[in-house]
Amino acid sequence: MTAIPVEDAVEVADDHGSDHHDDGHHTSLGLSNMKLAMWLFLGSECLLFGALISTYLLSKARFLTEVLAGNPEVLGTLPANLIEEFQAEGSVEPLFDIPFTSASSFILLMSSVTMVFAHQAISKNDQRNTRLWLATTAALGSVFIAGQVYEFTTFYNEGLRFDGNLLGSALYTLTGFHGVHVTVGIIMLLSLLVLAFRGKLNQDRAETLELVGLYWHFVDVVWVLIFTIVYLIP
Amino acid sequence: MTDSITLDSTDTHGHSDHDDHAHPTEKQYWIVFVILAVITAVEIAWSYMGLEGPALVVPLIIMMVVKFLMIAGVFMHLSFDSKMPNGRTFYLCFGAAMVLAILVFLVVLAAFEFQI
Amino acid sequence: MAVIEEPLALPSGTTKARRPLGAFSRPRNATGLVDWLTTVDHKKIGIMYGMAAMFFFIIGGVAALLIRLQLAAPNSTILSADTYNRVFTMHGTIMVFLVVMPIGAAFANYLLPLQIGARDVAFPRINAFSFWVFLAGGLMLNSSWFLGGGANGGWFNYAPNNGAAFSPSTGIDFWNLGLFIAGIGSLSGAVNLITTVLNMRAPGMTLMRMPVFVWMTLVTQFLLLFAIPVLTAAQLLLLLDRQFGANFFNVTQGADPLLWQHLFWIFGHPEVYLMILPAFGIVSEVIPTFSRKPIFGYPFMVFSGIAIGFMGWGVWAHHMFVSGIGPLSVTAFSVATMFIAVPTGVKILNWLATMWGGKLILNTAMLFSIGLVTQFTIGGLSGVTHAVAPSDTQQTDTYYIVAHFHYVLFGGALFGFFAGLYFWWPKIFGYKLNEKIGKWNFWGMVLGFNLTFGPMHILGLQGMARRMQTYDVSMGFNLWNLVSTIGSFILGVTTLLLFVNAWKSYSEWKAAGRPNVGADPWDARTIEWSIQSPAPEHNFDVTPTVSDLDDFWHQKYAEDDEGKLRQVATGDELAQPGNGEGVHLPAPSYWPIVLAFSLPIVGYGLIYSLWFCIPGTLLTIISIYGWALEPADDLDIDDHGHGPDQEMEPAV
Amino acid sequence: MRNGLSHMGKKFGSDMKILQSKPQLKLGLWLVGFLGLAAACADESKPLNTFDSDGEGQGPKATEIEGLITPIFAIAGVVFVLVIGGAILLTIKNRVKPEDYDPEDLPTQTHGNFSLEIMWTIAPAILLAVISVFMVQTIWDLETKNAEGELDVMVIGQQWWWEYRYDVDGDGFYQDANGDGVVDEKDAELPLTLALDPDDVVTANELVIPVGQQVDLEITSRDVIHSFWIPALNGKRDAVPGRVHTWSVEADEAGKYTGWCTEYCGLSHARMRMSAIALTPEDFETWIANQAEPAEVPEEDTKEWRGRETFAANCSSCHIVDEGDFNYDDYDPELITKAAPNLTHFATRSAFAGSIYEIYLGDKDGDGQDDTDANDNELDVSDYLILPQEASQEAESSADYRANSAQLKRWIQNAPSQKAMAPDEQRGMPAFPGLSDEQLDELVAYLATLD
Repeated sequence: MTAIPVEDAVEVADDHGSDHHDDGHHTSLGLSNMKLAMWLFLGSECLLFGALISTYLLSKARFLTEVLAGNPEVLGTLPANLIEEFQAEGSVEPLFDIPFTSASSFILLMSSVTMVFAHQAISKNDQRNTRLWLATTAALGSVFIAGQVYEFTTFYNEGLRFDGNLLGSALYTLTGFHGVHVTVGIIMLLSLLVLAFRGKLNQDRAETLELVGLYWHFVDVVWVLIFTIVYLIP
Repeated sequence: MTDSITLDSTDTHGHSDHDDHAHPTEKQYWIVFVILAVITAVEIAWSYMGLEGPALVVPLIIMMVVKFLMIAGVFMHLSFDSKMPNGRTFYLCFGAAMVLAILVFLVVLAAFEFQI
Repeated sequence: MAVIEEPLALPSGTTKARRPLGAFSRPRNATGLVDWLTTVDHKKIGIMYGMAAMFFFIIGGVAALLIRLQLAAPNSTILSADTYNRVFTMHGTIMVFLVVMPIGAAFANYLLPLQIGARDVAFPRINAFSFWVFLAGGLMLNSSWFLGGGANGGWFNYAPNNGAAFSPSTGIDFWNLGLFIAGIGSLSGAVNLITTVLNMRAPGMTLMRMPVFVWMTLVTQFLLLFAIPVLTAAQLLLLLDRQFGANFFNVTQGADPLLWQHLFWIFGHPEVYLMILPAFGIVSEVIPTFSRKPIFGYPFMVFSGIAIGFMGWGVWAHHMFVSGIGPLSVTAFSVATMFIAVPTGVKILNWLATMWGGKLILNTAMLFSIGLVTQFTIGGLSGVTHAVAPSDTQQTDTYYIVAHFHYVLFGGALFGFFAGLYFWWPKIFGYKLNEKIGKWNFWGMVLGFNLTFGPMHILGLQGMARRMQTYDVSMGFNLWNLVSTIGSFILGVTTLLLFVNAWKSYSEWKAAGRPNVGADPWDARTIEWSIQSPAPEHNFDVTPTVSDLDDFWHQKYAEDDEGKLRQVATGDELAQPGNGEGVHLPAPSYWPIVLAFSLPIVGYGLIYSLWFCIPGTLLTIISIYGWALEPADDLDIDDHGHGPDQEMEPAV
Repeated sequence: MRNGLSHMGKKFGSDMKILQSKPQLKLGLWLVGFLGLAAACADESKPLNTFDSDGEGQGPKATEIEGLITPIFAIAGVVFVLVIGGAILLTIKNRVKPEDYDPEDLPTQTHGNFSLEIMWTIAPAILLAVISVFMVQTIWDLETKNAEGELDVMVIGQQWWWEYRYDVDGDGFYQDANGDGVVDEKDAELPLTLALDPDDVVTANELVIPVGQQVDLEITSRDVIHSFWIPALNGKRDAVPGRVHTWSVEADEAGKYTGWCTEYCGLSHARMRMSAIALTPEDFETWIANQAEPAEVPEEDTKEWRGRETFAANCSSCHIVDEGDFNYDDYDPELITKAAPNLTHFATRSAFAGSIYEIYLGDKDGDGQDDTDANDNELDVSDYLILPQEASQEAESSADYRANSAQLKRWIQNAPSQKAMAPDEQRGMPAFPGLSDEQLDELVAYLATLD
């Protein structure tokens, strides 16, 4: 066994592998621990959203079948005009306001771009732009959430209840769960912003921002799926 | 998992992973964003064409996948990070989960759809 | 959940760390109980995992004995139908989630860093959090015993029987939320351990030089990482159904109850493999050591483990052969299930081939390992017989299945864990367990185990269904049920011999003045034996450089001029002295335990009153920020080797 | 000794060989041997046996399953002996006594053998592939259905009993759910109701089938998941609410075949039993013709008449006795959740309360001989079922005399004390503590007329 000089071997366990200027830190794969962990976490989120999207697709299909067959239990949970529209179209499309949702999808997509700009800015240690882009991203995310709140109230006013039928339960759960993820993302962005204004978000912490970015893009990607699967293919 | 065995290189001193190697430029980000926006517009237009069945669904799914790959590849730096030594570990962690999620849940949906 | 917040754990960078508020400081010079509550040392956490699992093992064991007592004779009235249903549900749930899984986690925590030559896991605080949140979930689940009775839906908890309409008591809410919370621990643990294995190996420790145990744990953690979220999704749906009136499993609204079964078993089948694979890893370390030969076909052992991990995802519907999924699905899953027997068989044969031509030292650890090989084979063979779907239509939900999975989980996983305990006990505690009691322990367990579960094969084939509170004389099950009950008490008593052994061995060791057991009491093969016993807090004085599979063994033995293997050094001669000078260790932290125990408060709130959720959520948020803003170290302690100008980073 | 038992016994026995190397445990071994012997001698009947290779008293489906699994058990047995035997031999042969231990004396260090390992990867795969071929064949065999127009039965599970609806008119529909008097596809789309297709018959607890004829079942449930299983006739199939699963049973011989619910279904899962009674085709025709008849109204002011009054006052909010003028429209739809067995032909059945109690005791057919010997494999259908022509031969009081009336009364008076139920949650039968002994007598007398 070759003994390595103590200085090199003292690789403290709390190394989280953010990018350091010294060469002291190295990991077996040459990747940072935090980043690897983030990707692993996002991987497990795939399964979570996969399960929820499948649940939505199944629940919606079962709901439509019952509506078209005229099951009184299901029809009793919806206002008559919605039932007529569903039965006429043979789909749940009449519920959705595609232009509105398209706009909010666009806003979320936009926030991904501002997020990468924030990361670029911090890589160059450009404090002003880092703050600017972080704030923009958080703001765009908040607009998306506001849009979702508005959309939920519209659904509610149209007569779709969370505890009424399968469609209500599945739709509110899937989009709401995504909304919770966006909200958590916004909180993280705001926390970073606070740090930035206190002058504590410098180049050394580019990776922290990058990790928040990864999470943010993931949430965006999930919305790409939800938008197509739920709204465009009703 | 098999991939990473050939990739394994504990003997090489790893570098910190993202400071030196190339990331997209601001311009490239804008280009990607414009492409994404255009695809989204096409998607929405397509959904208004009044098509049904596979003619509606298949192009939408394809466009969805393209968007997905662009965001993951460019914004999440997957296509750049994976060029680093051992960067394919990211594919391993995330890709395995993606593939798993898609396959498993397709089987579930198929089992319900066809009841066979 | 906390994992989401990870990025908030900000490294302080070049700015000097300071204490934002007094409360955020790290515990100082913690000793005694506070030390254990705030520790981030993977070894202490591993020990706590083991102890918690043993505590739950006793609860689950008592439940098992109650079940057997009730079934000893026909038309017995010891337990009412309601109590019986709760007892068997809790037995299954506790044994799966709070015993077998955490024992696996205990070994993984203790051994992974030692076997790959690391100082600790990648994220020590998350590691502590994983344990505490598991414990919090487990305690919350078990609090249901006193708060209206345990869950009564079976450990699989099929919809719609798990809905508020059919199970209005709170038992299933505790089941749901308790496991939800424990699941957070499994998930964060998986992220942590995978990162550790992939990223923190000692120089030269390539993937194909890792001990088989490390490999099996890596596969296990990947299974956990991807399986737990599916259960979490199912539990979320159930939570919304029960607490907020959603309709996911409401059949009158057209819901399909099979959705729960699919989600549950997509999680549940990988779950089976993630319970058994760590035990496979353990015996893959024990058998070579005591056969004095390298493991036969290391690459095959590794790849068959990986293959099991992959194939484990394609067989879940074999739990649903009779649930009406249709003949094509049945065919596909049936064939897939048959073929998962192949990699498992490879493992069995490779263990036998390792013993072939070896010089076997039959101590307790080795006996338990051979016990696993033989008992698991029985479980594997009965598994193949009901992978055959038509045959499964007769056998499923009978005692044949009960026999099968107890042979797999008790005869397999637990025997493996017992082997591991006897094997690594000196490394963990510094003294060996008594061999004589150990042998009684083993032979008693083999006898009791086979008497308990062997007859269940017969009962199952004679048509005795599972989850039956009682049966009739006319059904002809009397004799074997009595035998099984007698066996279960033998099994219970002999299992307890482990605790007797631990206590007696410790007293003797203490009475003898705590003699040093030495770094390498078994002439073992892997690098965790190159450090002192018990393992020093900093693990390795110097990070070892690895050049071989079973590196430590190759340092002890080398070929002489005639090409004959000779011992060139003993383990104790090679061992590191355990001098921790200059090693910097992460400081302990209050936040993992605070964050973990804030979650059940939210859980109780969801069950009893949503108002109660508010303090719970607040505490959660405070803990997350406290965690993120915590300075890297107790600022008042001199950290050896790191000057104040050097960066101090919070261990995440 | 039955084969299933002997096979498993063998497995169990050789497993115990591991103990022989330890003399102090010989006692345990003797114990096992003794118990095995006791098991072999115990001549208990095993009515639910699934592995019974003499094939007696099994239907063709169960026989086919057993034909598939028997060689697999044999192969598993061989592998078992080889692996376990190998492990024990290796252990004994290669063990080194602690006093002989020498750190210098190392065995040959084999690291593996690629071709050997490839072989034992591929060989089991081939073996399993062969088994798969036969298995797939059987899976699809078990799914074969009768041609249109043959007898179909809808099986409905409910906590904690079974209902059977016979599609007598062969239209494929079982209910007139929307109450428009026409039974058509629209009704099939609707959820299960109590309303029956007027041309069909309904019964509970035991499935009556003709011998030698495959009967296709459409299995579903009203509440939670149950599983329908008569081991001697076929494997099991779950009854899932909202889904209809097809499955079939066939009996080669007349007789009674028992089973129980095998999917955990809540409180009284253990007391949700069932049976199938196979009748000769002629008997079956008689039986079904009788089932289609409405119940007779007893003469006024008799004991039975008063029992009918009590029934109307206490029982009829859940139980139906169709006297020919029953209008399902009058039925409160809320009561669907409380659906209870249809009692129109109660006295033609052999069991009640989810098949846990016999309706008739001792001398079931009134021929002066005790019929309770459960081991009597020479089944006389009349042991189990009171067919109308026989009942008419009996003295009026004899049915009452033979009935398990004490248990029946206990059941009516306080059902939850006999079988765990949750009547407060609309699951199971409530207690009727207010009924006097006299009323119970009259009620039982009335029930005895429902044949």
